[in-house]
Amino acid sequence: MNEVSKTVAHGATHANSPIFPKLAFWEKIKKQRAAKLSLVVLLLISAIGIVGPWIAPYDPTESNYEAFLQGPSAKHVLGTDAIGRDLFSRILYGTRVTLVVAVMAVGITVSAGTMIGVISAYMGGFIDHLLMRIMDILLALPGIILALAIVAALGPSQTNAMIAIGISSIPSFARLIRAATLVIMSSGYVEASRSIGTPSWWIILFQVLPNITNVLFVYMTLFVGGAILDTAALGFIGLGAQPPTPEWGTMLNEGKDYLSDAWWLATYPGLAITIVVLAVNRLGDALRDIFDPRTQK
Amino acid sequence: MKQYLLNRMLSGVIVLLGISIFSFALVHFIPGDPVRIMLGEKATKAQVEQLREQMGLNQPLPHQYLTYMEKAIQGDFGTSLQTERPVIVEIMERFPATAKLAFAGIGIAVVIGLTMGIIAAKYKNTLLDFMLMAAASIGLSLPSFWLGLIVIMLFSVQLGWFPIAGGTGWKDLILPACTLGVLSSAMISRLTRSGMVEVLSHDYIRTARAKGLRESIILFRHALCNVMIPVVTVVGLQIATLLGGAVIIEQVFNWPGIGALAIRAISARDFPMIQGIVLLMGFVYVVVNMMVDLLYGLIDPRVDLITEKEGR
Amino acid sequence: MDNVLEVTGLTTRFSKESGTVTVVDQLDLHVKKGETLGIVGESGCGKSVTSLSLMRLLDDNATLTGSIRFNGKEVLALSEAEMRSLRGKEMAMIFQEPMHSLNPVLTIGRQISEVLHEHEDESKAAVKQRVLDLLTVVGISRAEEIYRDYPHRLSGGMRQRVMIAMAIACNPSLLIADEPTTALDVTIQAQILNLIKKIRRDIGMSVIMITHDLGVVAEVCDRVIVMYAGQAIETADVRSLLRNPKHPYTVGLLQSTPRQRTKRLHSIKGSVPTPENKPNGCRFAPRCDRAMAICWERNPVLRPVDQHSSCRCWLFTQDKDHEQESSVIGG
Amino acid sequence: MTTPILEVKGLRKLFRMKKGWLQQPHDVHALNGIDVSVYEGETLGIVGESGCGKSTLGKCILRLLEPVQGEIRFQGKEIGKMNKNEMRAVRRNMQMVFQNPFETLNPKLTIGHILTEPLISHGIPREQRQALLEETIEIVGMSKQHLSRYPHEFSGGQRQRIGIARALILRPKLIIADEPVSALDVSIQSQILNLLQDLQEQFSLTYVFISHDLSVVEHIADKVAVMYLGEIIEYAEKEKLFGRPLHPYTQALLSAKPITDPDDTREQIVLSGDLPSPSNPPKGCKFHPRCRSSMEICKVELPKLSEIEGQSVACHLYQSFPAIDPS
Amino acid sequence: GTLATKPDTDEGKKDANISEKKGGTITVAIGSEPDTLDVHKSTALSTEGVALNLGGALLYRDPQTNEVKPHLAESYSISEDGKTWTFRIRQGVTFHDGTLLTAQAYKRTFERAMSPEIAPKGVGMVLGIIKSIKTPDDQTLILELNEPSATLLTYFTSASWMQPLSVDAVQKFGDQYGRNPVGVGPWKIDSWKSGDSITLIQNDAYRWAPPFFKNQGPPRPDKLVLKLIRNPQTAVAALESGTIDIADLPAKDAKKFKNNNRFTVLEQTKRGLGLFVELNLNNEILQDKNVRKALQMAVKKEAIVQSHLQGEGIVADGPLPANLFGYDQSIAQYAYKYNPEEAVKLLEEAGWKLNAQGIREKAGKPLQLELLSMEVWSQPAQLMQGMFKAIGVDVKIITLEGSAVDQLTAAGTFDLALDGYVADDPDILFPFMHSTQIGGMNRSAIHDKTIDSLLEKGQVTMKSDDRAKIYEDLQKRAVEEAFWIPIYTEKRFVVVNNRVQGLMLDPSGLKLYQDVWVK
Ligand SMILES: Nc1ncnc2c1ncn2[C@@H]1O[C@H](COP(=O)(O)OP(=O)(O)OP(=O)(O)O)[C@@H](O)[C@H]1O
Ligand SMILES: Nc1ncnc2c1ncn2[C@@H]1O[C@H](COP(=O)(O)OP(=O)(O)OP(=O)(O)O)[C@@H](O)[C@H]1O
Ligand SMILES: [Mg+2]
Ligand SMILES: [Mg+2]
Repeated sequence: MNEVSKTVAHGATHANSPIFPKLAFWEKIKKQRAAKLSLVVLLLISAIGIVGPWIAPYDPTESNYEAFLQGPSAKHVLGTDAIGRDLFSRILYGTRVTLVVAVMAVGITVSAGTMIGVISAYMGGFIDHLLMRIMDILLALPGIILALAIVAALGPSQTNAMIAIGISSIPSFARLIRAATLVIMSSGYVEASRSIGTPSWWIILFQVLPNITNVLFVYMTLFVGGAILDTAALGFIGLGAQPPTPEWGTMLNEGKDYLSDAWWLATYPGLAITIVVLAVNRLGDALRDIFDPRTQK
Repeated sequence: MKQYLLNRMLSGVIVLLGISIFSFALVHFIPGDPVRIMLGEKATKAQVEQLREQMGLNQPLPHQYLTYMEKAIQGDFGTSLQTERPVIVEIMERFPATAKLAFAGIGIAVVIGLTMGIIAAKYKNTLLDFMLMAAASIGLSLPSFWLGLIVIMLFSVQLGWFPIAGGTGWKDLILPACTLGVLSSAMISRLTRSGMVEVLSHDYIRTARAKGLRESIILFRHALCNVMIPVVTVVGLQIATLLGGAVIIEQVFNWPGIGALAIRAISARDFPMIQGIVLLMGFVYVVVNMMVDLLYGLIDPRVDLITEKEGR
Repeated sequence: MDNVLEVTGLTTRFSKESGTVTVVDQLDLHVKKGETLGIVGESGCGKSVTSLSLMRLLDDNATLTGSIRFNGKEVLALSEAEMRSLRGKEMAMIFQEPMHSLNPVLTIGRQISEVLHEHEDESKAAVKQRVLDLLTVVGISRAEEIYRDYPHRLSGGMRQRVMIAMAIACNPSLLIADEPTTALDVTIQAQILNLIKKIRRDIGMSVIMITHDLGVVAEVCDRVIVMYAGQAIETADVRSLLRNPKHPYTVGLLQSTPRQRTKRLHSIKGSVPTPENKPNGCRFAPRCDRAMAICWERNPVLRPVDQHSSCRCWLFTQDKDHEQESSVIGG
Repeated sequence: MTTPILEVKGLRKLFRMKKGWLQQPHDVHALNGIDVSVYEGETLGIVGESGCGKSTLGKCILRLLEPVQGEIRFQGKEIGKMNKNEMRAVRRNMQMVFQNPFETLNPKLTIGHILTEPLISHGIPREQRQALLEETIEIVGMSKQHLSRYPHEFSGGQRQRIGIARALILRPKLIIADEPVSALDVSIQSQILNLLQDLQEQFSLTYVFISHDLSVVEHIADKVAVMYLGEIIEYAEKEKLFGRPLHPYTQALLSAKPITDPDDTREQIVLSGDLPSPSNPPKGCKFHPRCRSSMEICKVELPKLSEIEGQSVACHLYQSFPAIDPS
Repeated sequence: GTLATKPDTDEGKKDANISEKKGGTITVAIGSEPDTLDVHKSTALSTEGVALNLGGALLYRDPQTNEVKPHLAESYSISEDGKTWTFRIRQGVTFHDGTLLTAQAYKRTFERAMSPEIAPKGVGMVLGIIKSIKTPDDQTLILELNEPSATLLTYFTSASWMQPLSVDAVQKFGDQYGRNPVGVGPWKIDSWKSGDSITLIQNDAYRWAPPFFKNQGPPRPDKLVLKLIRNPQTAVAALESGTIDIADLPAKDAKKFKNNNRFTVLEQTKRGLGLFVELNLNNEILQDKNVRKALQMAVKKEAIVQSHLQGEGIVADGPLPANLFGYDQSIAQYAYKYNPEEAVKLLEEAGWKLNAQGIREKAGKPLQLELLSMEVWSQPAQLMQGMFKAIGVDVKIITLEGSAVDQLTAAGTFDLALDGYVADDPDILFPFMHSTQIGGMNRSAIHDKTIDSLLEKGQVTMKSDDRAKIYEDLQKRAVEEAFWIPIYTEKRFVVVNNRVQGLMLDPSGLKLYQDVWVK
């Protein structure tokens, strides 16, 4: 019988993708040009987020009293703002701020959303009902209004904006995770695991969680895009990061009054936001394609 | 069917109740004493206290909540602290503008989104598809206010084609509605495309081909109907959100809708107004969702109206 | 000759990211008028791809070579529009999964009448009447009711009947049935097989019955092609195939079927190779008990063994040094 | 054989389909008073068409589903009322092999992990695990190199072997196999059937073997129970049942089974009508709408399982006139 | 006070007499919407500019002489003790609803404003000084005051807050009166679309314009649309596209219209401080005068004027602006000037030493302050933050809504706060600086005997020279103590489309449409 199995094994392994699924993932990323590009862009942007302060030519909060509202020039590559700060330096510094806010907000969403989603799906019954009704209620309040109210309650600041954005997208995330968990829960291997007598926590930890990580990852990227936009939107209505923090949305807000006099003030932060969100979204798309079994031939 | 509607209404009421409690609590945690705000800086402590007493703000919160709800059920949502007009009147004055914007925006979004999605799916993996979806991705990545500002700059200021001073006429509607529409269409077109691509790979499409049907029939009769469920869901959610005010777009385009009212109410700590708006939004959300659910049944006969849908 | 369908050298390739794979390899077959041809083989051997190739229903990444002559026309040379008028009208198909092969959002009536509207110029009322008749023909009693119903409310057997009604709506000369009963219960399977037999007799059409179940073959087929890894390895009339199988694979297949009341079943070692991973010589060699040296080196051709059957095996090839060349198949 | 290793009495399971909040719940009677018993070393085959409750029965025995009523005795002990911990101990001796080898293996875990899971769950000391693992994987005809691989790297047949190894690794007494070969090709199916038979001899296992394929059951089982809509309608030694089926349904089932014999001249009994839905079963004998020998009484009264010459059958034909061969 | 008038264009001059046409619509941008047009209940500043057109005042201030003269009162007299004021109400004045303006109407208006339910919200507070109102006949209104008041007289020149209301209408409309105001003014309310616009139509019965207007009859245009446009950028675009005719714009935006011959830009220096910083004297750090002085010297006000106002503003040295009565011309000599070195020295003296992070600290406590700001002042706030940083003071900006700022300042939980005021009279400093106003507008919590007594004297001294002297002393004291950091006085810019002619601004910037006509 050993002999048999060897030939069988030979037949099977050869046909399929490489030994480690992780490898396959990178292979696939490499194959998708858009994914590769967005990954490179994101890595670059993250790098800027880290080293920005060192490569920035000026202090982002220091005003040059001689150079208010100057257009792009050799001295100030992207120009200066209304109070004479170097826009390029501010955008560089802002990268970190913006990314941190978005990532932390998504962190809140993901941790709470996953917990609620998994628990809801796993426990079922009354708890499921209760949690989902609460999510319904939160969902019925439009995100930005909820965020507005939270910021109004806690006072405007970067941290509070983060919390507000994070909280306001918990319900959608929880629902998505719950749906994904339900699929896993009804899968054969969870049932098989239960038939062996495996305890619940083990099943959640080793059967459910590893199998929703793909989904989690994909949703996460999608939510990061949303979070950056929301951060910017809160900044835009003056409830985000507080001046002089160089957060992109806040910068856009400051620039909106100078659209006709100093186009660069609103244009560059706007572009920066769009590029990052675009990169994140495209990466999310690529990840979804990669992880979605339907698109795997 | 009746039973189902009843069920939905009941759960809708529960959600609304939840919203009312939640918003009531939230509103009272927002710092800023409404009475102080109403009376201004010059008021004395005694005056403030007196008015608090008058307004029942000294009562314990649960008591205040119950009083509020008792009236709300009778259609009395209190009066705005700012304008002293009934909240419901204020909201209803703004609602038509918001509804106009929401429906126009969604209408545009649906037309653009479906067209783009279907074309992209039909020419899957071609340059056209790539370009359409790239456009959609950009649409999803644009900050709405930025796009709004640029649109104003371009079409009103530079070209002078459209007025911008936030009237509520049809001409005023074009820019904000298009901005909204373009932004929302991104999501719809992507959904439509992925839905179409998936549906086109289904066995029944192969069956339809095996029957020798024309491509247009396959695309529009056999495929599109099956794609409508996620599209309708998203459109429903968007309508619900927009009917609660496209806060940012209203702000940018000076549109006199609920969103602008909401921002003003929040900054003025106009508690009854905030509460009224939140409740209205909840109500709209619940109603729209209910209609979406009913639509499901019309679109897809498999959706058993009686079963509870989950994971939406 | 009264062949409805004549296929020679049909080869189907798919281009994939990893290169092209040949899924159907130099397949020859023909179907006489009124005859039922069975195609059997294990999962993944290319049965469905063959049937879809015949209808030209494969995705864009497939390339077809060879020749498919249907009622004298060369199918591979037809334009897409001509192909469309062929499908559903002269050549119809039913699929394995009755659950998924009907559009869930359209009524049964609509889905059947569509075919008639597409291919025949008849008034709405006439079409409806014909659909109702068709439904009755395939043994659906409450035709009026089912006409207005949606697929999800029908059982598997009913749906398969609807599929059949749809396929025979225009009295096609060839019906291709791709595992039409695999997803059904035994008692229902018997009903459906009986129905197909009856309709074939009534309207005198030819049938290609694709299955992996030798029992089904025994029940309905006149002639059988056994496929293995994209190739026909044996073709014979049904009686001689089941009574006197030639190819070791066919033999093994028959012996693995648990029908003898022996304690141990015969089993074929190993598993079917995937299209990307085919052996160089005879494709069955790695699993064959009687494999010889030559089997590992060169792939034999399909050649007649006796008047009833042809076989692709070195055991039945006298001149073992004969080069592999374009094959002539009998049948 | 004194006491059966597994004894099921009057087992009932209904799925309450609660739909809306205010909706009257309505019930699907998946199991309607099932009595079966299995003796050590024996194989009990359970056949029946899709949806008749075979899987539900298997899962209820393992208490993956909670039965509504009835007794389940395993090795003489009633397990229906056991708590989680007691049940876990029982599960060591009672394992399951599932139908779909593709779905029952977690794609994110290596085979080694998958097979260790039961060992950890049942507190097998770490030192013994590796040995058990290697021994078991070889018993099912694979090698220990395979332990570090992921499920997607294996063929269907191999995956089913892994499934069997998982069931076997705790050396249970009873294995419930729910359609273990239905998803496999004929040539692979025979490999697995042979393996199951070998293992039965080697470990004196007891099987409850669920299948819709009569040929497979005929091949492997000692006793066969035929189910129809949540009930056992016939139950006998394999030879008796296949030699002389009593129930009209069993007869139809046997005759509908396609046989690879072109000269087979047996008369086919083609049933009319579809399987009724279990949520809305016919009154009286559930088979009567499709039965050729249906009588008036069949529409009203549910026949009881009664024994005729060592063969149990639930049919009115035999209740009034015992021991008469119909047809 | 100067009245900013639109200089007649050449073209305008030519046919000034013949072409003051009737008819047409003027559209004016307003930056925020009134809460209600019931002037007794409104708490919004934006109400004033609208209500002004609907009403009239007992008195008016002559733009040339700055004298207070009777208007809706034909004449008035104030008794010797200053406590009895007698007004003779003009005859033939009617409300929009046709009712006649009488002394009773005034009485009922004032009584309504003073009634306990309404008083706390609005103008009723100022009227609190009135003891009793008598109306011996239809034309005579006698007010008995508790004490003499210089300020009340100024108040009576306000055509918005102090206008007579048709009490019939008040009763008729009840709660809805705020939407349907009825006054005696040149304009009547036509419609109010929430969040969008308020439309006024000309009152053709109007014959009682103040004498300084050329046009004494009803306004010439038919319609006056007050359109809500929050964002100045939108207003700019709307002006350019012709959607609106008139808008108040910030300096940088107004600049663009200066050289545009389609538009005229009216300029006016605001009376009041556009911006100053209040230092919370309850804060331990800020109780040290040296620290306060150091902060004063750290601020480069010119830079703020340059960036925030595009240079269109005047650096302020003291609590009063140069164009207000009582301004001390010599203030420049003693005011603290920008001098960061000196500031550093002062801080060093006060014991605040630089630490490793470049922040000063004393006894381990860093020199950290919170600056309360509102969004409009974001730029000055950030600039100052940088300036303070330069002398080692760490300032954190907290941007809040106006109402939230009020909340915090009332509670005294802040260190520095940005503020501004507009006023016609130096008495404005009373609420800002008098010790009785702590917890109210006296955010700095100034509790200074000298200041208190000067403020009190200022209120009751009626003689101009004496009064001016009082405020000069006050400025010396306030500057010396460095309670505030005065920053600037700003200019107001009103951009007018040339199709609209004859617009005037009153000293506080309110637009007067009486002489306006549309080409
Ligand atoms: N569109 C395609 N692109 C690439 N490969 C394909 C495509 N369709 C089928 N194949 C491959 O062709 C081979 C034959 O598939 P086919 O569906 O014909 O098998 P089958 O004999 O019908 O099997 P089954 O009994 O499982 O239906 C499989 O290995 C499959 O992976
Ligand atoms: N979790 C469940 N909830 C509701 N109904 C169920 C559930 N599981 C099974 N059923 C119903 O119980 C009946 C018996 O199901 P079961 O899976 O036991 O059938 P089976 O004989 O195993 O069928 P198959 O051959 O298709 O596997 C079916 O009608 C099924 O719809
Ligand atoms: Mg197939
Ligand atoms: Mg089952």
